[in-house]
Amino acid sequence: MKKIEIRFAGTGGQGVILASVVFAEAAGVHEGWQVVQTQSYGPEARGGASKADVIISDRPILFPKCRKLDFLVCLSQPAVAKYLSDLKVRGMAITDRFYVRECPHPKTVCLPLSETARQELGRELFTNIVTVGAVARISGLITLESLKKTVASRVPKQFIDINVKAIELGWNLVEKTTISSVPAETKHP
Amino acid sequence: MKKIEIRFAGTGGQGVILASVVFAEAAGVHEGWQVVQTQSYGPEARGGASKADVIISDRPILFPKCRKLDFLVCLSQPAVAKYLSDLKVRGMAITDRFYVRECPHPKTVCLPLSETARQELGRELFTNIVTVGAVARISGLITLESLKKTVASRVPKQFIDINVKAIELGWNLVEKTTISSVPAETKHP
Amino acid sequence: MKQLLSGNEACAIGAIRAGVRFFAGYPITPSTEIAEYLSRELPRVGGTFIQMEDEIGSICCMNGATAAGVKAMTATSGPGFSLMQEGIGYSIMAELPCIIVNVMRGGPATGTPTRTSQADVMQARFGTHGDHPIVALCPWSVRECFDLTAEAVNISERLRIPVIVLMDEIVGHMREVVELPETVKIWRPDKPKPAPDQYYHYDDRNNYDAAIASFGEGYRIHLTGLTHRKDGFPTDDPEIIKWNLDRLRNKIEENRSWLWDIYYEDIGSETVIVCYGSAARAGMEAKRQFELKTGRRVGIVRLRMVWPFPNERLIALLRSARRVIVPEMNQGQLYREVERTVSLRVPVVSVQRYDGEMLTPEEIIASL
Amino acid sequence: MKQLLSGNEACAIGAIRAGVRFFAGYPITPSTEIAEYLSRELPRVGGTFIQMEDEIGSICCMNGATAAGVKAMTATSGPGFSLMQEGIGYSIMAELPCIIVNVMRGGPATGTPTRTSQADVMQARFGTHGDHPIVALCPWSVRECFDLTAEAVNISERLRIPVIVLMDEIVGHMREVVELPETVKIWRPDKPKPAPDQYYHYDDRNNYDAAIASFGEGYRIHLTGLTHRKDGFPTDDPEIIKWNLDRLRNKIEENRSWLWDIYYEDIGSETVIVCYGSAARAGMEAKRQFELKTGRRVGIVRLRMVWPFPNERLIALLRSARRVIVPEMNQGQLYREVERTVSLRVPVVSVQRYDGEMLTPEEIIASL
Amino acid sequence: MIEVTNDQFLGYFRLDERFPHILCPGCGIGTTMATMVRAFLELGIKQDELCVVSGIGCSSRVPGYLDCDTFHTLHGRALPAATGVKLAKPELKVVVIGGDGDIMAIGGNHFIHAARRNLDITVIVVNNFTYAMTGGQYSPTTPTHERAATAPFGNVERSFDVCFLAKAAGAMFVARSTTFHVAHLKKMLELALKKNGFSVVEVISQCPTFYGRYQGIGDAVQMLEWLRTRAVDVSKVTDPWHQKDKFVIGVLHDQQEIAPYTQLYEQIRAQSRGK
Amino acid sequence: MIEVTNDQFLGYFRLDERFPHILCPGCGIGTTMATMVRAFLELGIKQDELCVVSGIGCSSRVPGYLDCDTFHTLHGRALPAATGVKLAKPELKVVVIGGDGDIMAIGGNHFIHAARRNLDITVIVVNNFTYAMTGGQYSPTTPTHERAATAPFGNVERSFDVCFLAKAAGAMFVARSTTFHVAHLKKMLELALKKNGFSVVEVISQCPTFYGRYQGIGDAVQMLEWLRTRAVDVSKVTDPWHQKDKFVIGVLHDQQEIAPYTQLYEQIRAQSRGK
Amino acid sequence: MKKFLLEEPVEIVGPKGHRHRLLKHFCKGCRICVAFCPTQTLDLDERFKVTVAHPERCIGCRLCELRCPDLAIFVTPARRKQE
Amino acid sequence: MKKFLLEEPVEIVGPKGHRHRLLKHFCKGCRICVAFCPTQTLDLDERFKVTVAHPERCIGCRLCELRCPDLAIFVTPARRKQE
Ligand SMILES: Cc1ncc(C[n+]2csc(CCOP(=O)(O)OP(=O)(O)O)c2C)c(N)n1
Ligand SMILES: Cc1ncc(C[n+]2csc(CCOP(=O)(O)OP(=O)(O)O)c2C)c(N)n1
Ligand code: SF4
Ligand code: SF4
Ligand code: SF4
Ligand code: SF4
Ligand code: SF4
Ligand code: SF4
Ligand SMILES: [Mg+2]
Ligand SMILES: [Mg+2]
Repeated sequence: MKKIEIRFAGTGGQGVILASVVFAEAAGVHEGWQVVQTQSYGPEARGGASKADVIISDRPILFPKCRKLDFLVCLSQPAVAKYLSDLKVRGMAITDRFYVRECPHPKTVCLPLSETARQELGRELFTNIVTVGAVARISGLITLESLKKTVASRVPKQFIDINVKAIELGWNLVEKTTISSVPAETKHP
Repeated sequence: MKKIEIRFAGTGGQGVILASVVFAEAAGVHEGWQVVQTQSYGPEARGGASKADVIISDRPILFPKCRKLDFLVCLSQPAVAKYLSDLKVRGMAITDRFYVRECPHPKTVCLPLSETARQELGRELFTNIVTVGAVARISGLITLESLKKTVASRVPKQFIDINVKAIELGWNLVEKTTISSVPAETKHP
Repeated sequence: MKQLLSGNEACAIGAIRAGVRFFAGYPITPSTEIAEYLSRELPRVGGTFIQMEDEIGSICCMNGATAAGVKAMTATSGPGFSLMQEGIGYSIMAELPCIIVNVMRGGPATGTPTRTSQADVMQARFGTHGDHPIVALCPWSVRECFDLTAEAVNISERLRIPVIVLMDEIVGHMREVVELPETVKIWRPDKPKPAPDQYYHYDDRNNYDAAIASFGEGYRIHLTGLTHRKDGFPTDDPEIIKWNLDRLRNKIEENRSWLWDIYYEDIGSETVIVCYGSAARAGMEAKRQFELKTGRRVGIVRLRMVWPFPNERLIALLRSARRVIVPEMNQGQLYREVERTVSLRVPVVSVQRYDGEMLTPEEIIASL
Repeated sequence: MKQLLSGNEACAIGAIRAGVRFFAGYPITPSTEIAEYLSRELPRVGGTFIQMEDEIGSICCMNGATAAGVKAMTATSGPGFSLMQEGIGYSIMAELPCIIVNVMRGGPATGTPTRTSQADVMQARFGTHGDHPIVALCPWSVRECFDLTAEAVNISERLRIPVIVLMDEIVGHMREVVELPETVKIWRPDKPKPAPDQYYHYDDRNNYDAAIASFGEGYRIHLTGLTHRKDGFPTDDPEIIKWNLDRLRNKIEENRSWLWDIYYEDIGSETVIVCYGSAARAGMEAKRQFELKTGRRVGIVRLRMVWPFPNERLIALLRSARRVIVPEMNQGQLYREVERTVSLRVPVVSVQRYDGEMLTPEEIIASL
Repeated sequence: MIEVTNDQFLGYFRLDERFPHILCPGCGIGTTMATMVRAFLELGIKQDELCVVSGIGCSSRVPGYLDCDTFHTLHGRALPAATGVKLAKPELKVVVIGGDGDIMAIGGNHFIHAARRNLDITVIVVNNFTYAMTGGQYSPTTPTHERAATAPFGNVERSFDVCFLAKAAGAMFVARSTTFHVAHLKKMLELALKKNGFSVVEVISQCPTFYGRYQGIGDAVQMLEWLRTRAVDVSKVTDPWHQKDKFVIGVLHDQQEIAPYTQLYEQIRAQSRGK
Repeated sequence: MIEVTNDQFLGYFRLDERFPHILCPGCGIGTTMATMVRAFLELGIKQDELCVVSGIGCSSRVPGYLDCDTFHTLHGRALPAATGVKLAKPELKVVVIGGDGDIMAIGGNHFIHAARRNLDITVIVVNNFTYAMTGGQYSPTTPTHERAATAPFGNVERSFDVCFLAKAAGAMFVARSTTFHVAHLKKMLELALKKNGFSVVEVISQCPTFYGRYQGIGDAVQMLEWLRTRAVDVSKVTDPWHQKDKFVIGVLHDQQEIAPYTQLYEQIRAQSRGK
Repeated sequence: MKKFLLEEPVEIVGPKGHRHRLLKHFCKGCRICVAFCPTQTLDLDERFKVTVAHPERCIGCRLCELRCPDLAIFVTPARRKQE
Repeated sequence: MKKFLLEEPVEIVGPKGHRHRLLKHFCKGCRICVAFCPTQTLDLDERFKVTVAHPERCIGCRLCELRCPDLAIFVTPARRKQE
């Protein structure tokens, strides 16, 4: 049985829930995986911690919450503190270079996610979509094509191009070398 | 064990509840009987059927509703129709001469209660108090003194005189002969 | 002084004697006389009566007065009680001691406003959302309306909890001659409250039987309906949420034994009637008549407190019973609890009446 | 078409497919997405979405639309559900078929708005005053949110009763990939309704499975929340009151067997887990893990319908069980019912979690 | 032999067994009900095209006497219920009738929000200054200092001006009349019923049983006398809103019609399909 | 070294661990809260003589940050709760703060009734034209045609004029300001707090996260710009009530003080004992 | 239409042709019609039900009908009939 | 009074004597103070926190302080101190 648990974590307003939805939809609808996406957020619209979990499997998923993460994506420093303990020893942390100063985990990939959004797309708003592109490539679970299709079906027409661009930017942020550090479990279910 | 069940019945607005309260208070507070007073009325403030029960006993009263009436006081024709079946065969019906055209019960005392109120006191409003006076005397359970005391404690100062008058009028409506028709049960508990 | 009083009046008097100085309510049959009485008597003792725009306003206004340190109450009937459910949840969560009188009438919906019923018994326990503690008392006579309302005030203060007084149309409107004591025992905490800088509004030591700060005393307390920490501020921390809900649960769990308030007689008998409120009057009369007629004794267990349900106590009391009869003016509500509690050992029979009339002794005798 | 949908979205879609054309609601976490979805989709199918000033307005507005013959629904969470209780009683009394979705969150009071809970299960049964019938369904997956909402619509129409869909934050917000059928079975009465002059709105033959008149069809019907006669007009007559309440009771009594909706597996096992809603996902996972680890089978009984409680059926299903585990995200609410039903024969264990987090398989395994 | 008009008029009621109605002798609600039916007939509103909605109270008993679709809802909830009916079947004429308690106390919020939404219905507020059904407690329209069952020392609260509040909340048409001024009342009701939008008529009505008694005004006849002397026509005052001890009667607010709620929502439907 | 005023100012907040607060970047509620505290300090309202009451919503989160008695009640129920507090302890200064949803939607009835009763409290309505806490649905103050989470095709409803409604319901003092006009806002709050009776200040506030986004106005800075250009002082208009697309700011209604509720009730107490 | 009259109404036609129709069983004797009849045409009978004491006085203004809260009195003015 | 500052505030005194006190950990970088400072005195730093970019420009009007939604910036104008 193959089962991958991925958490997108950050601060309310960073759009981690949307990131997880796009990820799950691409994996589930376009790649044919079994997926469950869940989320948890504070009472606050913005400002509090926010996390969204995706489980991807080749069998029906019963328990929908992540327990032992294969991937932990952190877009804020507090998220690292809060969730690192949920990451498998051999799991991988993916962090934002700007917002996350440190991540005491052996397999950590630190990427300029928000910076890319800001610099290349002019608005930090797209950080989450850039992130999806990067994580998708790292995980090796989703093709670029599926991702683009998903994004195109999720956003209003006038925003399709920029979102697809964001996906590509994220995708391209990830070096070939990074991919090799995908946790073992992912490869050998 | 002595136990007398009395029902005051009429139309909403005729004040049968107040009649029963005055009766019960006189019997319970001033004469030392055990009493329970209950009532039942329709959703309507006025117009619907309205009844109030008083149980008088020399022992604690558990079940508070009348089951087999010793006295049924009817101030309206529908009340007769509705409640006559609850009257003991040897119980007594006391009816208002004006509002009750017929009462098919052997022991029926028909009194000009509302007429007395209207004619002697100028307002039909006092029918209920006149009634209390009459019923008290018929029942033989309460003295005129107790009744007067009760009424005086229940109504605003400026209305004491007229209410006491009403009591007396009711009391005097009852002929000595009427008293002899008190149901047997009352006398021999 | 001997007086002829209705249950509603006696309830209002009991409240005042037990220290209630605030009433917020909205008229509804058959509870209105409580409001009417208090509108006259509360200002006389320096208290406050306010008629709010509805029952939701009433319970929230009462909660406000309670938060400001005044013993407060409201009274209503079914429809209003339904409307108050969210506010009752707030009283529970913020731990505001207060009294909610529900003079039950026929339901559901507008139902039969002027007729009697005991059909809000389960609602009293489970009417508001979320897990929560509830205490509900059930008087059967005018005198008990006085006694149990006063008792309710004390329990609410001790447990920092809303207490429900479940009356019904019969008990509320019935008049009996009573002699009420001028003073009643009023519970006061043993220890004074800590100074503001050492004070936590939801301290582990003040879940019950403690002195509590209220608004205007310099404690700068924060009340919220959110799950909160011991200082009263909201939290999402699962551990503290659990602590918060356990705390509420423990109000009952740790006090059930002294809370339970049961009157019983002849429980050694083969058949025992378990009853409460005005139906107990029929139950008691049934016992009397049956014994007179047959010479056989019938046991009676009358619950003066229906919630928390006295399970262990009931098991003990019904140990030697061969048959348990539960007469109620509803479709068998508390019967469920009795069944849950003792059906393992003894068969339980539900005697129901729900046509707005009072249950009669005969109906009970028929199943004795 | 495969889609990634949340439970809330699937619920809304299920409603529309089953013929719901009216939604009146007031936003509240975690149910708001149902309203948001329907605000977009209902006008497209000629339906109506209205955001009312509060939940009381919402349920009463929904009742109005239902009375006018449109299939209608509302959605809310704990606090709003508490506020709706009086209105639910009206739906019951006037026999208005409608759907009330409660996406449960942490309570009591404002509680923990963004966390999950199953603590409104008892409230769903007893939240409104008076004796009353209730049907409540409990989906465990996105697909079931769709299916059971559609089912709820049909049941409500057949029984002329409000049906409650008890979801929770997990099920409502969780997204899964589903392929939803374009059409679902919609219940339609066999017989046409009698002509206006022969029509009684509460005829003995139309308590359920009947064609009912609504406003604007020339039947000149009268709806009231008062106890009423077969023509709908209020009455105080005890006999008719009883007839009225029996009628309501019979909606359930006479249909329980087809209503009950239970999924079960391996009930011959020694230990059986009785569960519902999202806790059943933990229950099922616990079963899987336990069996993998120990090789011993564990039975599972998953209640898709929690009310009416399937007592007789449960007794049958649990005949050979030696131990029953009831895992819930509350302080043991449905546990009470299971206990009441089967504790005579088999010990029942309550597994509880009420800190806003989802119950884990491990917690259940610990008591297997 | 019954003349046509009377026949039609009586045909609007459920005479078979619901009459005489349960209202007290001399209660103004009966007059209001009769006048309302006359207005329906005058405007040709057919029984099968009409739904009359109420909450709970003496005034709210009216629908139970009318032979058309009638909806006796919960206390205070006539307006949301009417909203549901109207939106579900916009072709129905929907009329709400209720008391000062039902519509202004517990139902106050629904009232102002329905006005804000410009729901195309007519609301008749029977203002008898008290909660009559429950025995004469003070209501949001009871004047300050007056006595009531829950105001034994006089009411400390101030009263709403129902009409002013209706206007402020957004009503299109607002008028006031009394049960003494029956012809005037009928005219006001007709104007309100004709308005395409949220219209309100406040009917000052006598409750001899409670309000009359608590205020010492007297019986129905004396109360009508009191209504007569207190009423002043809107044409005779400069400011219709702030009159003490007077009832300003007439059309107090009448604004140009705009598309009402159901019409706007129909546009939304069209728009939603266009997307 | 911290200067005295700042010290006092910060001392009014629960700074220990409750800050930074949970409101979004650039949210006007923070500005409203700070300005309110400045008004308290200006008027010498002591922390131990004050109770701030709210319901549920982003705006209703304010009490949780203040170091005084604070009462975070149920959604819509701040006013009845405040009524209870004020009547139980009339010596406390009671201030209610809440959003357009909390006070005008679910809490609308309590609002008009508290105004009618002339309860001596101050109500601050933070109007951001939306239910922000739940994600940007339309509220009773959202203008017609605007988009919201539950109005994907534009809002069909009309909006309340909060101030007009407050006046119609009986408020003694009614003013409006915005979070851009901070000095003005502070003055309005001070005037309201000084009024002995029911006083209302409507604060037009930016919610960049939802309202700003749904309306395409932009971020906090752009929203403040929008507030600046839309506001017009009451002195510059003839009719302060019916301005479209403008926020008329200033004192819109200020009537001569009469004895407020608590004072009148004290008289009732005296009278009741006299009997 | 459902049958709607349980008791026969009392019909009185005055000398001027104004026809009164009284549904006495509906009348609650409130006196409103009596008190406000401009011509003192009406009165209550010994059972407190409305009665046309002076048919000759009636001017057919119908105010009694319009004000009656109980649908107990109807007047068909003479001129109407002639139309 | 409870302790109320977790992090040391940043204090900057400009040449005209107007003293800025920044509670950077409260600042959410909303730019309100920056955009509406009449003299363009303020800016955000690389971590999007307020900073006094041009202390010399400040005229001590305190508008930044009054408008800040997060209690993150305080200004003590020079003249005030001299009083
Ligand atoms: C929720 C609820 N609360 C209270 C009541 C009791 N109640 C019935 S009618 C009424 C007031 C009626 O006043 P109003 O609307 O003015 O009608 P009136 O009887 O004066 O015509 C009240 C408080 C109720 N039925 N339901
Ligand atoms: C009874 C109830 N219904 C609904 C909600 C959900 N809810 C919380 S806040 C809110 C609206 C908040 O709007 P507003 O008062 O304008 O505050 P804002 O967030 O805009 O400042 C809603 C609908 C609730 N908590 N309780
Ligand atoms: S109580 Fe008053 S309002 Fe009600 S029916 Fe009687 S007179 Fe009319
Ligand atoms: S959602 Fe809007 S109102 Fe709420 S904190 Fe954010 S900006 Fe402020
Ligand atoms: S007004 Fe009507 S009810 Fe009153 S006395 Fe005249 S006919 Fe009878
Ligand atoms: S029609 Fe006019 S004049 Fe004739 S009885 Fe009636 S009120 Fe009097
Ligand atoms: S206004 Fe306040 S929060 Fe916003 S950038 Fe300036 S200092 Fe920071
Ligand atoms: S005090 Fe005035 S000039 Fe100085 S930085 Fe602040 S806003 Fe700019
Ligand atoms: Mg009224
Ligand atoms: Mg808002």
